Amino acid sequence: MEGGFVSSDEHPNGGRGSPFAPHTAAETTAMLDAVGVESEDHLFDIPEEIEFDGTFDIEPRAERAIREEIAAMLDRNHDLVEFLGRGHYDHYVPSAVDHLADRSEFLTSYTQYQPEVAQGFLQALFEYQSMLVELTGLEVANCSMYDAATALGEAATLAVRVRATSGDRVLVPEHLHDGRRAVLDSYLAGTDAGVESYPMDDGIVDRDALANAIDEGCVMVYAENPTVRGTIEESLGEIGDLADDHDALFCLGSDPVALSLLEEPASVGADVVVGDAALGLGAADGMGLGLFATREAFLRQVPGRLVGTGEDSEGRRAYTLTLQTREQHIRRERATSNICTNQAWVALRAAMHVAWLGPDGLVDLAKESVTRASEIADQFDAIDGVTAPVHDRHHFREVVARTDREASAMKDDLEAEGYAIHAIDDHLVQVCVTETNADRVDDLVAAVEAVA
Amino acid sequence: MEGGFVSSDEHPNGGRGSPFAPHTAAETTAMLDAVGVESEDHLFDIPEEIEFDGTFDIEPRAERAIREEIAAMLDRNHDLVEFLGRGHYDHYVPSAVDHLADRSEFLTSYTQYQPEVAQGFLQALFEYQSMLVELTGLEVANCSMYDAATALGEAATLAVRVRATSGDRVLVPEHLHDGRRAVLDSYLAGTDAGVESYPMDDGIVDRDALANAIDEGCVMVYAENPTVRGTIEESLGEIGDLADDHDALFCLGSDPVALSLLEEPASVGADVVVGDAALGLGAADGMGLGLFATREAFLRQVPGRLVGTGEDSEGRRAYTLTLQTREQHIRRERATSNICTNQAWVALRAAMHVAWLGPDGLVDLAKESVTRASEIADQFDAIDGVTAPVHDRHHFREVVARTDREASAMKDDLEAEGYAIHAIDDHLVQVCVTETNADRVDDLVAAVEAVA
Amino acid sequence: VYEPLLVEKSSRAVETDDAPLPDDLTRDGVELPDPAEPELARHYTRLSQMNYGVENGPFPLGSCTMKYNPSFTEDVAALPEAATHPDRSTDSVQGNLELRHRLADSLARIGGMDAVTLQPPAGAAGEFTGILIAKAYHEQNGNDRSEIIIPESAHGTNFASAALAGYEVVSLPSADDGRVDVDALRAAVSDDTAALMLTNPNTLGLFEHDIEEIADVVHDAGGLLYYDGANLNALLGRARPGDMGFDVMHYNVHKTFATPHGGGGPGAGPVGVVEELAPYLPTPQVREAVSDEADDGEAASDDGEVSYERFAPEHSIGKVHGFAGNWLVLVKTYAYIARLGDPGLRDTSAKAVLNANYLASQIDYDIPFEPFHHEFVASAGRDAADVAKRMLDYGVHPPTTKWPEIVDEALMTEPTEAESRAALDHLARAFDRAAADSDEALETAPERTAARRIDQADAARNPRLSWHALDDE
Amino acid sequence: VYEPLLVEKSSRAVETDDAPLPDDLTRDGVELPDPAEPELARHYTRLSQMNYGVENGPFPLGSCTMKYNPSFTEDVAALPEAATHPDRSTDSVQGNLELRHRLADSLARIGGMDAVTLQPPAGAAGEFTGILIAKAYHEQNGNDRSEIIIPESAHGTNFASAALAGYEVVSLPSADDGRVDVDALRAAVSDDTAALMLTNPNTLGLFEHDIEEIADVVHDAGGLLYYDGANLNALLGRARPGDMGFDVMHYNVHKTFATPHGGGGPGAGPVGVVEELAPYLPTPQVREAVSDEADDGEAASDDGEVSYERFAPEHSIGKVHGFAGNWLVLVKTYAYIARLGDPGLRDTSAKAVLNANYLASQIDYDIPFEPFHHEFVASAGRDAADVAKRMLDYGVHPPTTKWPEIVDEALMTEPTEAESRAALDHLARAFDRAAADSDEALETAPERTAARRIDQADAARNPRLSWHALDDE
Repeated sequence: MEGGFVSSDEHPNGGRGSPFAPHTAAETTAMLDAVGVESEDHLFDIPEEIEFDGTFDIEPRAERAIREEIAAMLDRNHDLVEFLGRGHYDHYVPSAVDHLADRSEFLTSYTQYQPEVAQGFLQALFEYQSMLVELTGLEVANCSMYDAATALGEAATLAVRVRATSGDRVLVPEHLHDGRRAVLDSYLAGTDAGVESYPMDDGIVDRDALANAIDEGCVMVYAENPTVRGTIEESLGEIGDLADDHDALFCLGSDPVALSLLEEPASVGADVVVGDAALGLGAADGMGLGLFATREAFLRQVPGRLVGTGEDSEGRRAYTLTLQTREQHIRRERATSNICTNQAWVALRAAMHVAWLGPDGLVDLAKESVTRASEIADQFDAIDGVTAPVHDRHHFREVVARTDREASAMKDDLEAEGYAIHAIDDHLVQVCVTETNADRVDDLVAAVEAVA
Repeated sequence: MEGGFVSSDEHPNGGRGSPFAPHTAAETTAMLDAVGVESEDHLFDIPEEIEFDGTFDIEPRAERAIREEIAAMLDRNHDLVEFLGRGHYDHYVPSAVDHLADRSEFLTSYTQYQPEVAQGFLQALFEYQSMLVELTGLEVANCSMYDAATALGEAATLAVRVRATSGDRVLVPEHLHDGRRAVLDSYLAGTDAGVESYPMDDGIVDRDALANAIDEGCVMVYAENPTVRGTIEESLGEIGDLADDHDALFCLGSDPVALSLLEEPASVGADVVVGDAALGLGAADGMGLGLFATREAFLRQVPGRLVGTGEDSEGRRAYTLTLQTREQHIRRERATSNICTNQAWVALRAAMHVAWLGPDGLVDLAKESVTRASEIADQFDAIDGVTAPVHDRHHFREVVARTDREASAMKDDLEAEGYAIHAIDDHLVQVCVTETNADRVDDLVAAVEAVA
Repeated sequence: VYEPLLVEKSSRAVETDDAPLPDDLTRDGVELPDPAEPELARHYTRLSQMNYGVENGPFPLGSCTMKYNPSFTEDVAALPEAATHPDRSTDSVQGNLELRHRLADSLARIGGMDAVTLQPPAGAAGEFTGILIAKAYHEQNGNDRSEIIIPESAHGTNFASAALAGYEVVSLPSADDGRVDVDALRAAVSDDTAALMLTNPNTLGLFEHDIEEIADVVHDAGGLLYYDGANLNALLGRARPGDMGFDVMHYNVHKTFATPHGGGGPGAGPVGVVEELAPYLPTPQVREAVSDEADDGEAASDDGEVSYERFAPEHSIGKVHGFAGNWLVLVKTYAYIARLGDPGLRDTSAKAVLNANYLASQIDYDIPFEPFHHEFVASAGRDAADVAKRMLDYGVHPPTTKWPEIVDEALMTEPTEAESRAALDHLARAFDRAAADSDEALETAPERTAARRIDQADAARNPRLSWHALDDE
Repeated sequence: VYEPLLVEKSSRAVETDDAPLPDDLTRDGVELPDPAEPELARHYTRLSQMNYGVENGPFPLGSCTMKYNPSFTEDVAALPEAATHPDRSTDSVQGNLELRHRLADSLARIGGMDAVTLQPPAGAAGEFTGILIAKAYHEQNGNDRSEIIIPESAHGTNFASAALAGYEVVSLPSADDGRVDVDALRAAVSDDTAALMLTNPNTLGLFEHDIEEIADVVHDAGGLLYYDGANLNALLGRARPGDMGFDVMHYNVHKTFATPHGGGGPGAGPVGVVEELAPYLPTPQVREAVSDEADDGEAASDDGEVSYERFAPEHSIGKVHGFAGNWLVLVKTYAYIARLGDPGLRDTSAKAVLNANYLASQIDYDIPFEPFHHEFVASAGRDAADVAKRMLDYGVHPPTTKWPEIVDEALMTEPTEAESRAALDHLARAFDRAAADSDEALETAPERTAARRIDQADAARNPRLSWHALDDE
């Protein structure tokens, strides 16, 4: 212990400049002495001309003040009940997921380059991969991409690589989320391949049109189940066959909840499955978790991290990042992807959430996603001036309705009443129901009745 | 892995009755087989006549529903800015305290009867004790009582024990929180001692009156610094001398923030220090943390848990509960107290909070408590119809004001404006300012101006 | 594993001479640890790594009911709306009062009681409260009674609480079957008997099947029957103290209702009473308010919600806590009970009892008393404390040791419903491995823990209770 | 320490035949782990115990900036008001947009840039974004350029990102002093040069003091200068990429701004650009909205608050994330920057550089390149991976190993500002003890970790990537 009292004003915050740098003034002096310089400034080797001597005009604030500031800022968001989906879904996050994932050993750890002190996270990611293997029926799942859109982009570049000599087109459905389409374009910007849409038939893939569109120049056919409009595809096997017949990869977009109930991708010939795996996260302004699974045949073309099992020197099962020669830090410009930082912690949360639900809970959630979509369609259809569902298909979690009024005006009116829905065309709205807003559906329906 | 699919409706929740009992139906069956009974019911040895075959009418709800239910219930609380103190103080709890104390190794552990696997909590409690030893100047602090009131009760029973042959009265100040007085009465209900008040002189102890009241029948004199009205005592040393002269214990009430700045209890002759140590907790509807420190002379009369250092079999410093022969689980009816479950986790939080503040932060908080009380008194005094402070004393954190209007009516009017204050007499109000409401003082003052 | 004391890592002495107060009202200064937040975080993270909690493995401490603590109950207790001051007006904290009222109502149903106070901050505080209620009741009825009867196998707090309330304790030996000796009880009761305090199932896990007769004996002597709720987990939904004849009881919400033990607290010890004793409960109580507007006398606010009010019971004993008890713990209790509901509560006792019986069937120890419910007391056959220390090496927390004394070298074992079969098998292996270990292995255990065996006798002989005491060495 | 797989603890196969869908649209069933919550909690608690995070001790991974992650930033990101859907109307998420706008503004100031996009979800995504911007810029200006120049010591992502964007990579060898060889650069640039990607300080911790000349060379050739922000922590408040001549840069908020690494992510890689490149940023961007009502053209809503709107930049490259990036990470970034402010940011670089220099002064290793800033690359003199494994036994996380290759058996060491002197001394002892250990001790290390040395080559030869693969064995 240091002796003698000092005035508390003499060294506010113990002489610290940053609350997160532990150095007291005395320690700093001692360390500078050890290094042999007079001040920290002498340690910087920056030419004078480019030294920064201005200010950012950023006032430091106390922790409590920042919490209030951000809370006040976010309070400017209107308190709306959201019936929004289209690729970003709000499922209830169990408290256990929050508490366990927040353990600092997980939250503040790094990519597992030293597996001997990262067995916990590696095992959790291995379990995440395994869950996706079970859900997709494919042999390989990586341990995360950024989101569904970038996973789709990675699938397309994989397709271009493995089909490099034979094509230049990626076929995507007419009904596709704008963001996914735009990101796909970005990921193909460095290749010779382009993206083309094929038509839908009442909300699902128009097989005939797809058959017309596909040819040997096609490297990948993408379809979704459920689609961005919530419809459930009815001919996945045929789409898979069509792709296979033309030596194109069949990439299917889905998510873990849907995968637990709908047709297994492997059984309909999917070569790659992508999508949003973000269970355990809730609504997060678009932050997600990219699911990426594929056939073993493409193992060495997989983008991103893979965790595998091995043995330690005592012969016990151990986990490690594997097949790293695919990755940027080793293969550099010949890597399968540029991805480095990924969404590992979100994958951890997703795995926790799936485990918390268990198979019953997950499948029940999927079944409810079907019944809820069907029920809200019925309720909407009973409203004067509204017809639902627009597509005479089975639906998952969300559904499109036709409105006599202009859709965007109705959306605005509903927003004034406290509800957020999608307006996706002049007279089309879309609504999504999960366990987080199911108890407000009747309120929404009443509000729609009032504004329809 | 179990083979074959079962319908997800067949065993909802995996056949579990409680979500927190892990047994699947199959496991339950296997375990019953191992025990050799047909069903759990057969394991109960309850006479038929008193078997319960009714229902509690408590519906099980899902986690998410309960969170909504409780949030909705608590939303019935009005959103008031509280300027309330009088023994329960709202200090800002740093986020690090929440996150670290919530680690399940701390939160879900038991009293440290197996010290070899409880070194962490024991060390934290040892550090808590040490902080109180530093702040009180006394040699011994226990590792928690329930709250300030029960700590005061325990101090009185200690006084009765150590002065058993010589007296039957405990003297307490006229200005004393009702709850503390009532609990003191309860704790003395099993003894021959009673409680008497001595008068105050303009908010602090009336030394002459106390000198008159005290005699050899007095086992303990209690005073507070600051008092329940926020005044700072000016003659603690004399009170200590008075008590000492009459062979009575001097018990001082305070709290860690005040202790960091005001006179050190040991130096004014305090034999016991009690009070509310609940840093790290915030406003909690009266939940607190009882501080209890005393002189080494009374070590074997201390109520509650004590952590000490010792050595393990390898000679390393180790921590353990100690002097347990004082306690109920060993000494039974001759124990120094009946306390078993205490407030250990709150003590952990308080220690974390003190460490987070550091000596500068703690002393600064104390200094601000003086200036804030002084400032709000000045602002109140400037209001027509309000005089403050009522007591011409230095104040700590809170202050009493006189109102021309009836105090309770003014309090009600302020509540309608969104502010909570104390009305402590017909024309006396009391307000308390900490870092959590300091930025709303001007608003309060404006509101008071409007209703005064 | 070793972590220096905070004060050994960084410490600063700060003067107070620039305080806005006269010098004679302030101290000179204080010296305290001064870690930056990164150091603070590592300090407590490391300490946590040297601590065993329910999420680390089995924790079969008899009578302690170390069950799983669901984290969502922490979330509701952390709601900012719950952070209110106790002196708030009744109108402005209707949410708190509603929760309190509903919780008290649920507890009353579960215990078969007519009224409940939530004020006692722990089980022992509940005992003290209950005994003060009995005392006030007798005094109100002009009975000056001086004795409390307690079975010798009861929890130590029973004795201490009775003594704190000023009673003489009459200790009642157990019958050969480990239960209350009714004849001995008959001999013990008298006009001086204020109450009998009883745990049921008792600390051996045995149900006192003569409970109705016991109640008659005590009641006939004019005494009251106090139920120690420490073992209530065994009976949830299957038998209620109120139906057995108990007049007053406490609930240990940190046992039965899964609020976390927090390394020794906070808990809460609500007390339930029969109607006759309700006027003696601590103040304030919460009740539904009779609306001025409603003709039918029903409590309802303008928006149709019931409103609540605080009141002082007619013959209230006063207070046992400065404010209104451990509020945040009560919020967690409410959430837990809501999660389980009737079926979950009933499954809890079923699985708690099944787990104890299954575990007992899997270990090779003598268990002299049966049929037990949620806990059993095995005899270690050798030093129970040594066996317990050795179990630490096998990755589990050991049972409560050397108590109750009716069993030689007792290992009082309560696995709770939260253990899976696999966890119980793991625990059973730890029991049996320790039993098979040599005396030397036992005496030198534990060897795989953060600290090796600690000499507690020496620590007590030379108490060093603060870092200042270490400094002086 | 060993924890079975979830699926080994409990697993259930569930049919879907009662689904509200035709059979041909559903699968037969799924088999997944089925733990109850107590088991789940123990599983992940045990896994966490087998994992090393920043709160467990020093974590001096070079170029990774493993600094302390303040927990209050988690709290603000967890505010329920932050949990919005990305398709919400502009009017209804003014709070989100304000935070985004303010954060972008702060980042622009810190980097000396004119406009910032928050969309890239990671550093590599930022690189890709930046290169796409460069590409779009050149195309818009009619320049068909095919090459990106990258120093050979650069991060691997630079190469991969350039390739993903369709560029050929020209690798630039280092000069003898470890910095860019300006003559070699002069020789490398041409009409085909789209950009030079550069880290400064570079991966050896050396400041590229010829940066202005380097910028001139690239600019004169018509190329752009890209700044890899991985090492920005070294320069906070002391030098800004924009002032050095960089045209486009990314920020690694999970490095420089302390958002937690999360075992590999999520991070965020905002990209800053000079004014000329602002029209190429991804869509949407956020800007202050010009109020219809305000005469002065200033953005203000009715209540005097500025309002914000989304817009698509004129020549936007489109999107690099399906929505608007890793929002919750951005909230944490905002909170961290607000906590530090100007003085904290400047102290951060001071202490980061001091710590690296102090640590280097305390260890007995050859450090060929100086003067370094926030990180140094020591030469292990023997197998750097072995030395690293041995350091694990001494309770610290080792540095990045065997890279950059310019140093023989490199130990790339970045302690960050968050380490105290005591922690650095601890780390230094681990360095020196490992250096003093025998070859055998190194080769068999680690011996005190949850797993012993893992044979990664074997794991890669026989990939088993799911529990299904283990089943098949």
